[in-house]
Amino acid sequence: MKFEIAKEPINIQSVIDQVIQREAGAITTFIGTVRELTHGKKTLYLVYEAYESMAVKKLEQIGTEIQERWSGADVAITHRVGKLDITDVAVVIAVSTPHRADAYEANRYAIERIKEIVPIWKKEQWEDGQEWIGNQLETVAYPKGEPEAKDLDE
Amino acid sequence: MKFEIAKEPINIQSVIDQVIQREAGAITTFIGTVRELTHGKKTLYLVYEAYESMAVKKLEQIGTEIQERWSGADVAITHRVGKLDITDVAVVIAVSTPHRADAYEANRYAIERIKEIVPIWKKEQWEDGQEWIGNQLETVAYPKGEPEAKDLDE
Amino acid sequence: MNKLLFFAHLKDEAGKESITIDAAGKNVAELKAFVAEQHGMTKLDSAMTAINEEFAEDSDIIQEGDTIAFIPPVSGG
Amino acid sequence: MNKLLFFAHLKDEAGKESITIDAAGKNVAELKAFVAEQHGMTKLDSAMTAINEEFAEDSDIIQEGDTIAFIPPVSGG
Repeated sequence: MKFEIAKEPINIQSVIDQVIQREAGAITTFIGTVRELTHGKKTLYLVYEAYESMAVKKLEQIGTEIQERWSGADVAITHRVGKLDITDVAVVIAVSTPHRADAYEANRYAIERIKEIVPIWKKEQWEDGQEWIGNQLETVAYPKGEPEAKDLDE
Repeated sequence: MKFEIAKEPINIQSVIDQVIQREAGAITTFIGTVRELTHGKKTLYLVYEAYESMAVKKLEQIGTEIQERWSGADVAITHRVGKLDITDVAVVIAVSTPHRADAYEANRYAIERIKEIVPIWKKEQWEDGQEWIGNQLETVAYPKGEPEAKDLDE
Repeated sequence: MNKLLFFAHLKDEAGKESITIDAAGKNVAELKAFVAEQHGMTKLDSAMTAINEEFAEDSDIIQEGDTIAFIPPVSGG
Repeated sequence: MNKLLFFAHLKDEAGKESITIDAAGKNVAELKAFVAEQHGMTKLDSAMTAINEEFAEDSDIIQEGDTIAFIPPVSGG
């Protein structure tokens, strides 16, 4: 499956394999990993949760958007859910295109869109507590009906 | 080895493994593959040749340049040489950074620098001939796909 | 009837993943206000709403059988 | 003595990967002109030159024992 929510560790090569095409000269991958320190605060582990059926649809939508914007692009995305330790892989995005500039741009577009429209949430576990990330802006409803860039975590 | 010229197929995961770090939230990879069509012309296969010892030094230099420009970046690059078929992987660049924007930018920097300073050359084999690529600035390529009398050593 | 789904901190606040109520005829804004009051949920305002897995507007009307999900700001990736 | 290395189309033109000559005292430009004439090589002009695996300038002087490589425009990646 090109767009998938996974409960087990992601096989990066399998994601890449899905975008191999004879017309492509470039494949980019983005691998999101669990970072230990954010703003100096130590993360012990993360828990990701997804609205799985909708998340898959939204990943597919991102794939369609990319193919509309970047001619000849092929896209595969797997996002993991569950408990992830430091350096574990949370998401793999693979994009192939005929020329390399497009492969970078389209890949970057995919991760930004994931952070906007795909119903996946992470809970950070620190030494002194835990929190669902993404809910810091509780006064912000979505005037456009969808999250905008300024609503998002970096 | 983080910077390598390989004679056998590249294991992408092994290149990625070399840049995993607890401080990184993002890993990008660029995978250069052999494309069948360029400007409508069909490539049968490529042959890559390197000045191997210098190529490794220049890959290392690119890694150093990236670490100077992008704080916390880690870099690994493997370039393959020899005969490569369509969809075969010619180069894998993996870059890890704390934040994702840097991982894309630093990776893009690496491939552009490879195309500037690393002594590696590719020869394209078409149905009707072959040519070393990169000498387009010469007045004499092999317009008929084969060396003509005037092109031959005397 | 309509199934209502809660995720992330909304699930924690609701104390459950889902509830089933009859929401047909209400628009999204009305449903949110209703659920917030009936279930003591304080953080629905910042959530988006999906009807049958597509993002919905405050003015969209719930139909019989629709599945409604309250989507806090997402943080995947 | 000095080893001179040829790559890609320069290797094809030279018909060999390397030659050994005494180039000490010549600068890079002089060496290129010498090799072009002595070995009938027509495409050295567009090549860069490396001395001991570092790119060199036309004015750099070859030392005894240096390895010289003629580097056509690269096309890796």
